Amino acid sequence: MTVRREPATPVLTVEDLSITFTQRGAAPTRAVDRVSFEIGAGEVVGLVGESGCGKSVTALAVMGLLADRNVEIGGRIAYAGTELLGLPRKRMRDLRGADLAMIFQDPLSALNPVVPVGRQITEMLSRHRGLRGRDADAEAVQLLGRVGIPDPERRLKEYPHQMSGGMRQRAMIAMAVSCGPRLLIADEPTTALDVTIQAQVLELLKDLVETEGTALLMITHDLGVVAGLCDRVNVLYAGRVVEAAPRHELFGNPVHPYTTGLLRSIPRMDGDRGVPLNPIRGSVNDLVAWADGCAFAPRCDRYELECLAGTPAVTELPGVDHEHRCVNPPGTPAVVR
Amino acid sequence: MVRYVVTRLLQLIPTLFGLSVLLFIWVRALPGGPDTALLPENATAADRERLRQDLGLNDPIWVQYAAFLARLAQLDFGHTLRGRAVSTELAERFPATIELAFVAMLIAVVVGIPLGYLAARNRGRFLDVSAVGGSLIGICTPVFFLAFILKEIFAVRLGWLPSSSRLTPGTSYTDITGLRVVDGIITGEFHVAWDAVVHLILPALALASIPLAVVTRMTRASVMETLGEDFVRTAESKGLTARVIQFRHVLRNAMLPVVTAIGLLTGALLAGAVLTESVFAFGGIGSFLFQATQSRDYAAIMGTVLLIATVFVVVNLVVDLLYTVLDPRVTVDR
Amino acid sequence: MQLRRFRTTTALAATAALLLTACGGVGDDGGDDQTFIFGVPNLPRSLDPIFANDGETFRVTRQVFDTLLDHESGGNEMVGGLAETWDVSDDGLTWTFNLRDGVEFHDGETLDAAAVCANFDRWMNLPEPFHNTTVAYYYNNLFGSFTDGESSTGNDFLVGCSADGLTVTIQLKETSANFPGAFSMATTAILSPGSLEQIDDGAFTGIDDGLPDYTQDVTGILAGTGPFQLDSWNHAQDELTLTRFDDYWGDPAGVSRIVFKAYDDETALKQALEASEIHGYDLVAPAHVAELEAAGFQVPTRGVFNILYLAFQQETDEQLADLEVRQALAAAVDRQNIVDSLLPEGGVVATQFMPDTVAGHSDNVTTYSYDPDAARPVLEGRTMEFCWPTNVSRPYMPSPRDIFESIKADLEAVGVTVQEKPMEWANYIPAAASGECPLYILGWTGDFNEGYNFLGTWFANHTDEFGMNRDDIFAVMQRAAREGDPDARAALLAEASEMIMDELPGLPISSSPPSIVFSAEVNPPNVSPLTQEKFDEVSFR
Amino acid sequence: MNLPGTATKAAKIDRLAELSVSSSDVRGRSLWLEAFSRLRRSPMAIVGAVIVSAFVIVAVAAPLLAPHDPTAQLWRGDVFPNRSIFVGPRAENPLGLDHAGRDLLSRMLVGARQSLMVGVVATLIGLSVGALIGGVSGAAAGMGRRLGRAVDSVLMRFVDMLLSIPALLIAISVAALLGPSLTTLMIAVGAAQVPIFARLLRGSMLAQSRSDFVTASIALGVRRPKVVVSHVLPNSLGPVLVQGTLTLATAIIEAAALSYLGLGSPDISRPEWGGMLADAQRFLGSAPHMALFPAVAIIITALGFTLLGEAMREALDPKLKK
Repeated sequence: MTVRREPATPVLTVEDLSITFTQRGAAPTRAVDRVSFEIGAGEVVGLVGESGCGKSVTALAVMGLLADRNVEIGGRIAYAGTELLGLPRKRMRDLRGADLAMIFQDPLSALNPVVPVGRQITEMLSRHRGLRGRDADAEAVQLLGRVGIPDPERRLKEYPHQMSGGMRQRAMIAMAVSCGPRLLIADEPTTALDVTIQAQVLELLKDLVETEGTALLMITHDLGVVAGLCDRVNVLYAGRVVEAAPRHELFGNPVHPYTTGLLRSIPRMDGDRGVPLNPIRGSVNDLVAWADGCAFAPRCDRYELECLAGTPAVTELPGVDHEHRCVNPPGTPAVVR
Repeated sequence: MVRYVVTRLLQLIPTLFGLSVLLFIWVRALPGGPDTALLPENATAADRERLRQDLGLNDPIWVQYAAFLARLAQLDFGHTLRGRAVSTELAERFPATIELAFVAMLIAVVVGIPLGYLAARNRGRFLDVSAVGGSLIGICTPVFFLAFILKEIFAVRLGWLPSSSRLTPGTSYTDITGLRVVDGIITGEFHVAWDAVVHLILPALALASIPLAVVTRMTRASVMETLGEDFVRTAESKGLTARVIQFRHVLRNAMLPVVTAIGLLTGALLAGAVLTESVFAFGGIGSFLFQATQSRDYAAIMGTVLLIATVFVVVNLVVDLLYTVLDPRVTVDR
Repeated sequence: MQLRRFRTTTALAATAALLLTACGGVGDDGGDDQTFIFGVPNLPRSLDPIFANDGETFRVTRQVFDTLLDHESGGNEMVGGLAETWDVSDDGLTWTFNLRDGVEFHDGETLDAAAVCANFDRWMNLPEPFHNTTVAYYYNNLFGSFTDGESSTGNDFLVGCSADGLTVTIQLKETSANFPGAFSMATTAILSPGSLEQIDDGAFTGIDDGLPDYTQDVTGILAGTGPFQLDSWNHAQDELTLTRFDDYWGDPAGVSRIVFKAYDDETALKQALEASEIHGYDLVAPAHVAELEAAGFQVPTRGVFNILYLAFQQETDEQLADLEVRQALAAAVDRQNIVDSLLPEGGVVATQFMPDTVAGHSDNVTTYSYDPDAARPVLEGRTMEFCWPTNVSRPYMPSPRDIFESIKADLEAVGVTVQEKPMEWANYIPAAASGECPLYILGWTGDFNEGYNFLGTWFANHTDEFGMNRDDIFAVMQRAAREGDPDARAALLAEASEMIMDELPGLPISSSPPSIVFSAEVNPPNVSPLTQEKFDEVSFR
Repeated sequence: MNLPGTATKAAKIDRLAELSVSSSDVRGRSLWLEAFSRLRRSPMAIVGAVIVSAFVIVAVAAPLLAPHDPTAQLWRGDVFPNRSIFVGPRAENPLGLDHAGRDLLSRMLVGARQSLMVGVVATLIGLSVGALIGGVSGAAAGMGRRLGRAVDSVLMRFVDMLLSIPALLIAISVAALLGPSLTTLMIAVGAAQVPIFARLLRGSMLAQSRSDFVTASIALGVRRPKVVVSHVLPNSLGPVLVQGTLTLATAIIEAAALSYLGLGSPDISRPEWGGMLADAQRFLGSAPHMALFPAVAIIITALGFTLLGEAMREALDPKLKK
């Protein structure tokens, strides 16, 4: 897949990233397969796909949070020009939290249940910004206020289980942005929340990106989230990017049957009543190895024998910054060999 | 909080009441009787009958129980076959068991938690395998045999440590709390404190074997589970130092089940004391129960079991209360 | 918080490591020149001898209190105690004791006849709770006389005691084989009049309320005339300490202090001895004797003064009513093997129901030798029930289980099917006494040198223990019991013993001395067949 | 689609099937099969299973394997305990003789049978009584009516009370009550396990009854007792099975402790390891082999059951699935 170049150095560059899990006594599993994308300052990039497609693993790899053992990582990850893979552990630790921050899906399990929320924020402040005691507390109060938590002084001393889900996620965001990171990764930040809260949280994130110029990597399975937030979208299937395009292009002109399927399975308020939803049949467990052909073939309506003739090549739609990996895209007649 | 404590303490009463009924029924159902232990070989049937009368063994059982309960209310557990008040004996001997159990638990915690933690961090490596293997063998070795072997090797053969008792026989000391080490330090009789410490090592090691194994494995499992928790990943994502992550985030959470286990281990510890103390003639309530069992000393057995059960329940109450401090999610009005 | 905790633990670990390397010299304190530490299975039940009936209590009280008569050191001959000389009237009813002059009690009072009579008066005036063997076993059996009420034993031997300067006269109602032995029993030790004044026997309400405090407390109430006086009793440490009495009438004790220290079992005692924590203990398991001797400990051999027997209950098992069967059983059991492999050194195969050192022993009893071939035709194919006691050790049978196994193997070897009935001691004794067990093993240790003390225990009349119905034997025994003259009594007992061994109500197996051990650093006392060692004879080398 | 170059539908399906790496072989299997397959791969389970099966084989075949009569004092003349003369391992008696001149190897082999019996019967007693109490309690609580809750509460109070007495003390109490015998040993050790099994089964049943599929069954109108029997109980068996295996180890160790306390089986013709060990302790100085072999046998056997039990626990624990 060709890499799109911005004039300025992107905040994050991921190039040909491959992640393989090896386990004694079992065949190695490739979770991420030559994924490439980049994010510029103030840009929001979406990584979309069903669970198990490798999007979270990609995020963890960027954060350097994958275990040392039983994992092989190939390709490169660069943060503002700094190569992250192979960076000394200590340096990586310094970057994490300060420059790269992450928001997790379930704030209840992602927050330490036995440490007050305030403490979980101030420990970051003291680690990366050298703030201690009262100064740190004051800053934490300010942060909590900024993410829209009422009565932040009191909340500081509360434990995660004492807060509502939305509050917890706001606290999580406050924590993530506390040290002014240049790259923020949000892993399904709204999945565990009520719909009304989802919108608020997304709004908050959007606001942060706009005011701070933070680069945001948005990981989600929810195209609705993508539609409201992302500048550019990468659709992942079975560890590979199957389609990548700017938001409007993707929604306006989806090519890959998987993307089409995802779009079709969104319930629409404005849709005609009586028209059934159109979920993608089968599950992500029905696979074909990418080396043999298109992994999506078993679930694809447009499957043809050609789909299984080796790894599908990347096709670039000219002029619209749109790439896909489909052998038999809609709108084209069946490819004649 | 106060209300919670009071409620929990009140809950003790039916438990102890039930326990006393159970024990009482059990004790009266025992074969033989205390009479034989008190009489010489050629005592006549009349002698025996007379003794049974004296001991109240011929009264209706509910009369015996009522008398027992009335005394219990005054902390009077009756008299041993040797003519002393059970409560006096227990008061004299309990500190020995407390001291021993405390040191054993200390060994289990001080060795077990770091060991279990390191094993979890080095899963599958040599340290882990040997810690797990060692603790499994520890659990599978009969305590009395371990005690016996320790004693035979370190006390009898090598002569490094004393074989029995809490102090060298004939040592004079000042008694304040009944805890020899503590007393020795308070009164400045450091040689007594030292002597007591030396006498504690072998029995405490033997007694610690099972708690140590349990604490090690518990810590290992708990740390391993905690390491996989989302909040640890969060902590990592925050770039916190390894020390903060390990202590504040991993250990702090991993210790919660271990604390419960420690509370539950008190029971095992007190039961183990019966086996360990008798091997080392330690003279605590374990030795006392051992001898009472051998001589069918009803009052002594009942008093001791009641004491052990009470201690066990109270310790677990304390653990529960401690839990409310350690784990904010647990509230007292649960 | 956690950090601090971990620092503490490191410090503790370091301390522990230090401990392990630095405690080489344990037990050195125990070797204090003047303190003799003796290990015991348990401490006294009561320091007031009248309450006691067990050897471990008397072991201690014997060092503190003296009796009118005593046994020679290391033997079983009756000698003077507090009485230098004594005499008995021809009818055997008036005993006169001439006390030593200048004997002082631990509390400073002087011994005279009045002091002795004060003790007899106390016993006779004991209130009702004492009138049974539960509380005052020996007094009820030996004397049984009370001014107010009767003894549960029905005994009533004593008329009274009269004092005249240093001369004590004890008047009896009838003769008994128990005299003069009764005057040597540790239970009849003489306490100082001052002690007696402080003891309030009326306050004793019964054993279920426990013993009076003074019986287990060393508060200066109890004063005797012995070589040691009570010093302290530490219940929490299971230690009872005696100190030397400097005004003792005899030779002063060789050590200034004795500590009796209780251990939970014999193995613990052995290990404490090996670890130099104690200087000696009694009732060494036979299996440990050779081991201890080899390690340089002193195991002096005692004279034998007990009997172990295999009882044949003739009424419970009809087979055993047949003399031929009883004789065959006697021939089937390899008693020599039991003595050789299971009993302490000095043990002998018994020929009758008393050891050969006791007056009344007969050399003319029928003996039975090991002859399995002769036993087999009689016993083959028979089935017999055999009881044995678990978890107990007695001076006459150190390990009942081993002895039972040996006998069982012998019986099986001649074709008997043995149905074993293991019982706990607490059940065993009543079961044996009530005739529940056809075959069982039991024994007896003598209180003093008197054949009747042995034979009278079993064969004075019909008992369910043996189910023997021989009125002729009982008649001889009754005459022996009433015979005041020791020699005539011995002759009667010898006659009875011969008749008994013909009847064979049980098979006497062995007389074996319980072993006592001392560390190499002490000069041990003369060991006594009656297990009445005098610890004032102990000194350090 | 009959264009040249395009394949038939059947060919397409075949090709797909050929290349499909779907992981359906994992999905389709039951919890038990999956647990078993995990068990087979666990070294802990393998070591445990080897020990346990060796032990069981020895125990069952003991009379055939024993070279001598385990109760006959065949070499009585060679052994003199009172003179510290014992016979250690030698050609004709590979493990030596005991203090009465009996072949120790034969006694160990026969002892395995007794120990297994004590372990199995004790576990069955603990399990059945505990399961009865726990099952009734759990079912009663699961039904949720007032009576059910009362039954549950009374039973659990009782169990809690038992739990507040350490297991060994319960065993001591029962053994003292019944008098020493092999049967007593089994009952005593089993009784000590009753509260544990009761709690376990009740807890597991309650957890199950709160689970979604039970709620669903009830919502679908299945009668509650039927739900308990057909859904809750079978799913509670896993932890009980694990505990049962672990209890076998505990039983063997606890039996030894009771023997040490003098509450073991006094039956001489049927030796049991714990009793042999306790009895041999007095000869430790001169005949260490007498204590050593039973001790090692107890430790290894208990270890075998523990390893197997732990491995089963891990295999059945969905949280540890990877």
